[in-house]
Amino acid sequence: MTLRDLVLVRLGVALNLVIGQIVAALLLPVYLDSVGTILVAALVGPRAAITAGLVSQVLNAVISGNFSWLPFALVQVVIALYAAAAARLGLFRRLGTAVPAGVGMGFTAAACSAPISYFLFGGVTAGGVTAVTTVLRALGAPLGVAVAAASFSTDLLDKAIACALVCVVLRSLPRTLAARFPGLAR
Amino acid sequence: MDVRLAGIRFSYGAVEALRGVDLALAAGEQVALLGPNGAGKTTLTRLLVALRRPSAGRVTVGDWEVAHRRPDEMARRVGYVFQHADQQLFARSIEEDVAFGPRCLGLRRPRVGPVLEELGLAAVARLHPYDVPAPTRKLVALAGVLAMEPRVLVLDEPTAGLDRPQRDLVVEALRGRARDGVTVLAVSHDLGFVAEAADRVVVMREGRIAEDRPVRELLWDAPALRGLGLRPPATVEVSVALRLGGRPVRTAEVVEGMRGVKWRQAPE
Amino acid sequence: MTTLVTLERVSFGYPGAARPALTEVSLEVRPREVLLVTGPAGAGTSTLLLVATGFAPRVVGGTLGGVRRLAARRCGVVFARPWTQLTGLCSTVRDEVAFGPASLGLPRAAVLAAAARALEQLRVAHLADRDPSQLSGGELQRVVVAAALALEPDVLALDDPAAELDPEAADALYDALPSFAAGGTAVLLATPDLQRAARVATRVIGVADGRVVADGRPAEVLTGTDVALLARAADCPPPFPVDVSALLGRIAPDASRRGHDPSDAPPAGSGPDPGATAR
Amino acid sequence: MIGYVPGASALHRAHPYTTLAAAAALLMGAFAMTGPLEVWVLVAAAAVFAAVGGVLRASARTALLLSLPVWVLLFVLHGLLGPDPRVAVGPVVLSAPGLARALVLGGRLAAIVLGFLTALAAVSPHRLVEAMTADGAPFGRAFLLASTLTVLPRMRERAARILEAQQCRGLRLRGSPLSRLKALVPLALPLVLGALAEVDEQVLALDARGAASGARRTALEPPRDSTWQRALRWTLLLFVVAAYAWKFWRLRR
Repeated sequence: MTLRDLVLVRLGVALNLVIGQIVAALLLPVYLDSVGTILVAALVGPRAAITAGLVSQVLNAVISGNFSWLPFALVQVVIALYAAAAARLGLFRRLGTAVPAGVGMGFTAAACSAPISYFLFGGVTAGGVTAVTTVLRALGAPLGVAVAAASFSTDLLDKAIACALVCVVLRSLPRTLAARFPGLAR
Repeated sequence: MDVRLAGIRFSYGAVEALRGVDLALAAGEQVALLGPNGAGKTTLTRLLVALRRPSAGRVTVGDWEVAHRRPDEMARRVGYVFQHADQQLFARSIEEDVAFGPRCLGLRRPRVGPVLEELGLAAVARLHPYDVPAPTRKLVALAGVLAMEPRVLVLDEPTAGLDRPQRDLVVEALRGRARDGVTVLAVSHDLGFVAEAADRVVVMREGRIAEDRPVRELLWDAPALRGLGLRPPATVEVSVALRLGGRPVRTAEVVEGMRGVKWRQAPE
Repeated sequence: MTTLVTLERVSFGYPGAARPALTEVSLEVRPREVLLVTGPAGAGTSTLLLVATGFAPRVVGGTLGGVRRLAARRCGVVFARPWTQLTGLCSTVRDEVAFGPASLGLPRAAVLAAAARALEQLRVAHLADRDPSQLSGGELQRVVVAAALALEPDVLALDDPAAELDPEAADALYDALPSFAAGGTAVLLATPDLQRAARVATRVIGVADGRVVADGRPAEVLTGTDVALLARAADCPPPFPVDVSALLGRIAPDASRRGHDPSDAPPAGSGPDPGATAR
Repeated sequence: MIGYVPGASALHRAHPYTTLAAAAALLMGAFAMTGPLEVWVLVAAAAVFAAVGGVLRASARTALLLSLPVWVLLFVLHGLLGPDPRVAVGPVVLSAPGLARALVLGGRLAAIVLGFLTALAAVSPHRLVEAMTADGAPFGRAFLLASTLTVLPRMRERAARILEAQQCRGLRLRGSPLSRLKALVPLALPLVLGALAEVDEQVLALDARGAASGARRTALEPPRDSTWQRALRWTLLLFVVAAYAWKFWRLRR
């Protein structure tokens, strides 16, 4: 990776970890903690995006102490690859395609995270998801169904908004900045 | 519009940033706030827009109790220009960005055009804010606040990084607002700017108001300035060197005092 | 005297920009000079610094036209915001300053010696063991300049290096520039702060709209310092004096008496110290 | 307590790779273990690890704080709501397999968290970077590891300033979900655009200081490695491989 790629990866990681501050101030029920990964995928490419995703996961662990979530790094890799593919197809150019792409990303991410959550952690992971899982389980749903339903319901909204936001960012880039990213012109 | 702070105390955890501040600013007054880093200047200004709540004391802006207001409500009366205001821009053109504040307030006919004109931004109005140099972005942020037509203006280091022509535009804009009764409070280290754009200087030290004097008194008080790590502005240096009377501080006053000076040709 | 940088009718445009940032610029940079590049906002002063030090287009992209000869082995660059210029890898100031020489793979002793020299030169040796993230902006910017100097650059470009500093720290930084030049480095400086720059510059390049419009000694070229603007407004014939002592030199002896009224003058000792003004 | 704690314990003095290898082995081992007893033996090993680092009390307290909510949820999700057969524990009737599962999952979490908190407390980022430099690791690796962490405070500060600035321009943070969603744009965009606008400066600063020079960077204080530490790291690797071999061998039967 070039120095520029490294600095952009660092930016993406910082965005992943800091955007939550803004989301929390607005009391929105999402994390958007892969916005930076998606942005890096669109601006630089899959390799940088995977790096951003993995580093974010490790940093998250270092900051929160929740090292047991490290296996979810796999989900970050999947998101990065999906986002890079979506960017190459030009899906982030318009909100009309970015939001469905985000929903698809949510599906893909949940399809990855639910099994990890089920097999490695017995369905108990991050706060919000676990609460939904517990409620569903108490209502009589089998554990596997409860975990999957909780993962999908949270991920779809989260990734749809994240992709929409990245689309808005890309559309708002000034010409001089956009010209630094030859990938965008495609 | 009148601004009043009475018996203000404020702490960040165990650190007391403001230790009993009383200050009254009258409508149309232009006041500069000086002091070393950590004296509590920025904290004080944040109280005026409800971004911080004092642990004791009262802040009023006109007939509003600031304690009962949110920052976005205070925006109707108090315009706050942040030190790194160039970091708050986001719209796709400068004129759109300047219109953001007025739109949030629901102003029906925002005066975006005249404000851009006033700050010399008319030619770049359609450019993306990040396609102009950072100092110009700073002017854009100021324009965004002026377009909200606040009755009180609070500015944090408004001239840092600006060149002299840009600074002169800021000075003119502030003077114009003050003539219309807007109260202007500017935190600044730039004494050239203070000389032009303040009638009164408040000096803070360790969370208290240490001095509160007319601008021409403080700027002619070299020991007091040295104590703040500041040098007199060029206007005062020239006036002292030429022994001009009447303690002039503004360019126009000094030029007036220099009238009749006989110039020599430059030595080869 | 050797020439470190030669530009002959050089043009430069950023990627995606509608107009070139520089047009047919010719310039020579020689050792031991403090060269102030000045012009209105957006005139291309920052770009000229990057082109003259070889960082544009190599690092920022864009297209270069004309002839550029870089005899300088190494060039350093410092920007206004100190926090964008830290490596983020170093937990002490000493490491941060040593990063450059260490990156070149110099032996450990040479790296530490270079860092120590640079720390001393910027008077930040006492901060060597501190964590850079804990320093004030003024301290940090001096560390950033020391880090650039540790590589012993032939050309050091400073793009408004004191914009984020308080007046005392800004004075200290500008006052250190002549000592860099004395050590053989050419200092390229772009800043709107003409008052401070006028005190240290040995030569001034005026830039407008991407073209060089003036090149000469400060007294000949600098027309925008506060004192020069005052003199101009008071009908002084050009060239305008750049500072107070130059202004006094331009006034005919009997003139200073006019307007002087003892009753209005400040009491003894309370006026600004004239010694300080002539600095 | 999360982060480096200065000290002079054996773990602090050990080569950073050794301490990290031990924490990684605890993580990998924890996912390999499937029985409650094995898992809790691993928890005990993590506690010994923390004790060697001289941070047992602090690490254990933080690990407990982080694990407790998860333990409660595990107990509810598996112990109360788990499948039959049931056993009576005092006044409540609990799912026997669910309880065993909760014990495994809870122990796993405890071992991993305790292990990494200890490693975090004993390995200073500075020594880790020095170790990687001495190793000739590519610049990018050390950069991403250490530098991302140091930019976070500034990014947080900037996000906070933007929140304040836009409120002062009249932006409301409350209201309908849709209006709050819309408010994301004036808040998130300046953060991203501002950061992107600084990229050039950051790249130039790194480039000017030889970050891309290609030379092997000189380590100023390379941590000391030793033969037995290298042997220990290989042993830990063997342990992990053995644990997974054991796990899959049992699964196949």
